[in-house]
Amino acid sequence: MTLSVTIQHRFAGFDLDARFEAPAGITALFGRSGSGKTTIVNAVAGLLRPNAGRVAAEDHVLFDTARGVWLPPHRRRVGYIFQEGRLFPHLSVRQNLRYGTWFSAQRPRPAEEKRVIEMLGIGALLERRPGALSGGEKQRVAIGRALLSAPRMILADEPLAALDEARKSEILPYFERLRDEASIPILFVSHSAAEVARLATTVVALEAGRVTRQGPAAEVLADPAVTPLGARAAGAVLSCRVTRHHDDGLTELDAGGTPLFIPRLGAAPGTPVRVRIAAHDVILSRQRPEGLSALNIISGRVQEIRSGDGPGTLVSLETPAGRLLARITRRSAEALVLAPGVACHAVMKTVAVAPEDIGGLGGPTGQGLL
Amino acid sequence: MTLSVTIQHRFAGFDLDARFEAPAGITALFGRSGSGKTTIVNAVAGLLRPNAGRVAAEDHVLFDTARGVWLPPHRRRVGYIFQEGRLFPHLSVRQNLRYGTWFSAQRPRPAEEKRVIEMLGIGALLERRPGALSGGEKQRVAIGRALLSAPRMILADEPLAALDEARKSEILPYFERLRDEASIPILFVSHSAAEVARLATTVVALEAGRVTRQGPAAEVLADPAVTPLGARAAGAVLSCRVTRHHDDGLTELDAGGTPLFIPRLGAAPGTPVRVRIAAHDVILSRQRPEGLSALNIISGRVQEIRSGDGPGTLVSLETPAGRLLARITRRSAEALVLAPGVACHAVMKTVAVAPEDIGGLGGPTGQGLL
Amino acid sequence: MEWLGPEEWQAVRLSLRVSLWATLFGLPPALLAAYALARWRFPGKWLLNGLVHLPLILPPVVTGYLLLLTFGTRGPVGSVLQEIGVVFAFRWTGAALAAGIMAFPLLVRAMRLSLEAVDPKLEQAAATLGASRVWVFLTVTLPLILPGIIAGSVLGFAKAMGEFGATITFVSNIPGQTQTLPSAIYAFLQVPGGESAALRLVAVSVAVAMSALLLSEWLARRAQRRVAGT
Amino acid sequence: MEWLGPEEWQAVRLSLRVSLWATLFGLPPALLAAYALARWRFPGKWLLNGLVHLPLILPPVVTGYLLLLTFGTRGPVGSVLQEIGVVFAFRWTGAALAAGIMAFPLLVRAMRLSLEAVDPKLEQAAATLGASRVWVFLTVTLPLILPGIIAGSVLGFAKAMGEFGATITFVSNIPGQTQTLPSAIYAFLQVPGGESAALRLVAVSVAVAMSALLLSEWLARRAQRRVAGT
Amino acid sequence: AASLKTALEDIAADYEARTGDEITISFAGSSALARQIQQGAPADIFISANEAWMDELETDGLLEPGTRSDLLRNSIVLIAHGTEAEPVEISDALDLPALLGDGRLAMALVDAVPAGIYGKAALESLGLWPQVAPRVAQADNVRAALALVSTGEAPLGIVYATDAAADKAVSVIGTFPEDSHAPIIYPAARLSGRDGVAAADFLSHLHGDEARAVFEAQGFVMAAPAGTGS
Ligand SMILES: Nc1ncnc2c1ncn2[C@@H]1O[C@H](COP(=O)(O)OP(=O)(O)OP(=O)(O)O)[C@@H](O)[C@H]1O
Ligand SMILES: Nc1ncnc2c1ncn2[C@@H]1O[C@H](COP(=O)(O)OP(=O)(O)OP(=O)(O)O)[C@@H](O)[C@H]1O
Ligand SMILES: [Mg+2]
Ligand SMILES: [Mg+2]
Repeated sequence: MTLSVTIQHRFAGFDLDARFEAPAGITALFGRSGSGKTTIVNAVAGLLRPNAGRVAAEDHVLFDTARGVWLPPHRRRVGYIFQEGRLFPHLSVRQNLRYGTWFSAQRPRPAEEKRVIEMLGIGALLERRPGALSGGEKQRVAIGRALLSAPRMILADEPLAALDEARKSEILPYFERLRDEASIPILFVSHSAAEVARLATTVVALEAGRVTRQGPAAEVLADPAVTPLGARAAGAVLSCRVTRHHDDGLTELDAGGTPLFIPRLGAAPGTPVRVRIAAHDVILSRQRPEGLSALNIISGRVQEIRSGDGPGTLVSLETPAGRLLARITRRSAEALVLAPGVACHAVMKTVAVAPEDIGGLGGPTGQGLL
Repeated sequence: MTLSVTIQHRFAGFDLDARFEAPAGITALFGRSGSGKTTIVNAVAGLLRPNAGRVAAEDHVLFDTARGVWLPPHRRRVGYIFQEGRLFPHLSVRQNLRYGTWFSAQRPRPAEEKRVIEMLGIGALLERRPGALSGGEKQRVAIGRALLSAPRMILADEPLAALDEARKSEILPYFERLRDEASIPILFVSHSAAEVARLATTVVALEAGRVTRQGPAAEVLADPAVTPLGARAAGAVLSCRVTRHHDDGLTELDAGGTPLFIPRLGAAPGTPVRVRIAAHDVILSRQRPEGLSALNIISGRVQEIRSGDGPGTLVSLETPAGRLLARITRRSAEALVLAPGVACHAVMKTVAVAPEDIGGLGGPTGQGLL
Repeated sequence: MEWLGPEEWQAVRLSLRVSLWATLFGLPPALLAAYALARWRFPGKWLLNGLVHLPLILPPVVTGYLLLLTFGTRGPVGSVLQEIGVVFAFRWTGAALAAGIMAFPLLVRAMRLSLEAVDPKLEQAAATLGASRVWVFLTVTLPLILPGIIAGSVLGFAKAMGEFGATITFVSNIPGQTQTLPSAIYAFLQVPGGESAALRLVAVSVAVAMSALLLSEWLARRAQRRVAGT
Repeated sequence: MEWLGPEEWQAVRLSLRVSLWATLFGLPPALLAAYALARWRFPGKWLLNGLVHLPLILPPVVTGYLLLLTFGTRGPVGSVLQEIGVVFAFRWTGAALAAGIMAFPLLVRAMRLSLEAVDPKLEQAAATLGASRVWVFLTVTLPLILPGIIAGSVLGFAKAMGEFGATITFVSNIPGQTQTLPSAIYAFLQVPGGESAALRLVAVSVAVAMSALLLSEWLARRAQRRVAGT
Repeated sequence: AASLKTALEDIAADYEARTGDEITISFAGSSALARQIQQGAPADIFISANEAWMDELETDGLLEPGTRSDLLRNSIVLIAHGTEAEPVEISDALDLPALLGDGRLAMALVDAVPAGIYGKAALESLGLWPQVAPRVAQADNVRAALALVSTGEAPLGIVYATDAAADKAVSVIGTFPEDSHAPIIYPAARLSGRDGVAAADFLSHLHGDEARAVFEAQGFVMAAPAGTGS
């Protein structure tokens, strides 16, 4: 189900004019603070009536100012995770979580509820009221509330910003499952390149109210010109398949014929997974390096070299596993005499593939890698 | 000025019993969601009256339940950056920013105000009211308000969580300057290992209301046993000195005799800087590797090898630059036949030293490394 | 009790009944009016606002007189209602009507204040979770304005307990039927030597209202605590 | 205006003056009482709460009578005040006092409701920024409860405009001194055929109060808009 | 009329005990009762303190023809605060302003309430009115006027003899000559359209000797049983 969004809105001093398509899966809205992400999400949810625009999920029109269509928020059934929680202070955590099911035709699913509560680690808080929760706890309940409302679409406005890494890596797989199993569109606002890279099917980059870049995650994230992401966000996403699990806690993937070792993944052999390899984590070498602790070496051919005015250079490699990006210093690029067409080897550590950089079913089982 | 904190407090279902010392500089409170960070900060600020405890900055006692001392919040002069903003809705952004100076004996310093406003990028918002700000904008104003109140102590509760990377890297140097120039203690709550590593002089790790580890940042962060940090937080902090700036945008540092190349830093030669090198960014090799794009190679000797039950192994190296941590797979450790005393080489990419991992005066000038 | 005659007890009971009914029946329309004034925009809003405040502005005698003209057995509304068996004139129901009308502005204002303090963001959140306007009101707005409803009810109840001018003008002062505490107090004050009897009734009146007050405070504190957590 | 005699005009002016003063002078003590009830814990709290509501509970005549006993020239308070030149008896000041006391519960309740809706987190934030209790109140609490203060004032003003029983009992009805609009209206209603004259005065009274109402709504909307942003 | 409360209650109790008929009495101001009767109050007998209201009802055809009679008479007196005030002779030579000093003369509303109307008429016929007119404090009923003198708020007042007699804190210093004002008559009448047998019996009982004893004990004077007309 594709969500097509066209929104024009003016605030005093801010002008939003965004148009993008969000295909099935997770569409990340990526942009600096104040670039209009929340405004867009609010319009999709029906909480803000934009000056003009149209939002439709296939032929289900949420609103269309040209045709005078305006579905009220409660009939849009979006699961909105607000940037600021917005829990109901007079209801217990449990009641907050169930709130969305009170108005839904579907029966609440206790198993699903249990799963979400466990994932969010809020089992001990169910009888409390939001006033007695910590910041992160509030945010987790807010996530649970939205997820349990049986929504037709999820709008997540920086849902994980207040959470610690460990908790994040417990929640991310859930979003992945939503992305892969349910076919509902998910708009996901985030500042974290790693989060976006791991989750997003599609990335929409916003700058001062305009869409500067949109497209499949692998493409957009590989483009260093996408300003809001910053240089550190550059990276490539490789589509792999699980080959086997080794006894020493590693999982071997098949990336277009090349083996790739990553920390143990809870996915059966044969399962497709996405692995993001950040450009700054890749080391290049002309000869095949020997005796390094790094386990992953992918051979390829230089496709393009881009230099900015900083000390860095972005090298894209054509490999059997797909396009790979490496950010190295200009000095190194010169020392290695890199040029398009030159064959070279990309070295990546196993563990440099961070848990949140691995997508797919389940996520890594080895929480602490040590 | 050292802040010594002893706090005992009971909430239904939660028991806080924390005791730590926060020496001059930034003390990071690090712990999972719900571990009691905000509770501690609230007690220090005087917003929560703990069941028992004592907080004193040298001989300036903020409270001491044993002696019945309780300084009201307004006489503690803490610059508290709240987890949830708490801007005054009836005041404009400018009035919010100046609020703290209304009650201060010191004259407001326009130059300082200008600097903070610029750093936070809120110059265009000054006449707005908080109701018309985005989430990140609110948080920035809240930071500015606390900083401009001429505090004797700063309490920052996840101040940067809602901000994008680019904005963060503009604000971090400011905290560094506060840390290094003003001698006020700063309690800094954060979930980000990189943030903590960059800023913290001291780290206090919390778990379920208890302090599990405290000490100088370099030490605590190098300890993989500090659970809340998670494996990915492991890393070492090297104390270096700027040697020279190269034409190709690189800055050469001296790390105990070994040259280290990092993206251009805006610091004069001779300036001391702290560089955090995350354990998962280090590759080990028995022979000195040649022909790699990675510019930084530090030689040392294995000091200790620790394995958990995951696939990873944490190797600490004794090098002339100081202790260095490398996280590699057990498989690699075995392949390289690493053992304590074995000589080996640590390989790090230049650009793997992320902007927020470099501390010191000024911070890197090259925002986009490309 | 010895010190209250049967007729006086009757007045106490009647006053209680009248005040309770006035408050209970006043609540729903007051809530509606408060909601309309706080949330809606419509052409005659200022007029509604004025009407709601009218009983406060007018001397009670005038209000009572207007009630008599409207709801009396010969009045335009009263005569119609009489057809369907609803009689206000010279019944305790009339006293309740008068008290309710006099208390109305107080009910409305308290609820309106509370309504205006409700964070619309919470109501929006409820809407995104599938709650229609009515459900949002019932599950979010209403619980959040509970303190206002309680406060309004107490004010209204107290006012109803003290109401006199409109009541006596509208339904007269018939022992056992329309003689509320204030009317009884008034009657005692009209005759030589009635002061001490009046004083007794004043004491009863104050005691009843104070009990209601304490009860309401307790209820409000509970509602408050629930929202504040713990 | 032709249709109001000079004495009636006097009553209009006097009513305005009385109501304004009653509201203005009632505000500070009402604010204090509201603050105490909303925020403090102290032993006699229930008593204060009861006292505040008393004028609502008591029939106005009783209130007026109590005022007469307390603030009359021979009353315990009145005789002391007289020493320092403050006289209430048979003066418009006495009418203002009576109106103020009758309006007091309404002022207090509106402010208290607003106070209870103020987020203590904002006040805490102000305290950490160096604001003492008083400053927190002046710079944060007070601006945030402005809608409540306005609402309370309107209620109080309207009530003062309509107050009659306590006023006439306390300071009687002296044209030009203590004859407010409601007293004049009452007088007209006591004689057969006085209805039309009473109606004229009612119209004036309603007009004045409605203007105050509209003004207050406008003020409240402005205050609201400032907080909501833009 | 409210001022008959004690007497009528005693008479009614006695009558009930004797006949077994139940009597319900509603005490309110004459104007309120008259208007209620105009609006269809289910009353059988109306006793007014004021002939004007009885006239009004008679013109409206609401009285049972031939049943109106004068029931009681009263007189008005000049009272002073305190027990040992010097009696004065009430005549055109009376120097009221001197007696008042800088105090006020307490009366019921001089244009609206019967006691005030009679008092004003008396003062006018004696030529005293112009001197004291600006010094008059008008209360909404005669009991409130009495209270003003009783508390010492006003040094002098004009009230019914019946009220003055019962108050220990005032002394009667003079009675107004009967010819200085229209006779103070409390007319009574049966109302039309009601089943009149029991009512007629009670009305005649009111004129009877048992009732006379009670009324006179209260200080009233029985009016000569007369026919219709005022
Ligand atoms: N008023 C309260 N009543 C009961 N329990 C509370 C109250 N406030 C906080 N808690 C509990 O105390 C614990 C510590 O809360 P605190 O806010 O200090 O956590 P935190 O470390 O700041 O977490 P976060 O990172 O999520 O903000 C949590 O488990 C929370 O549920
Ligand atoms: N009610 C309003 N009135 C005027 N301007 C507004 C209003 N709400 C938002 N804005 C402005 O619109 C712009 C976009 O706001 P929005 O909340 O969409 O940003 P955002 O991308 O979500 O930022 P953040 O990451 O900080 O939450 C901001 O510049 C903000 O100041
Ligand atoms: Mg936002
Ligand atoms: Mg917290």
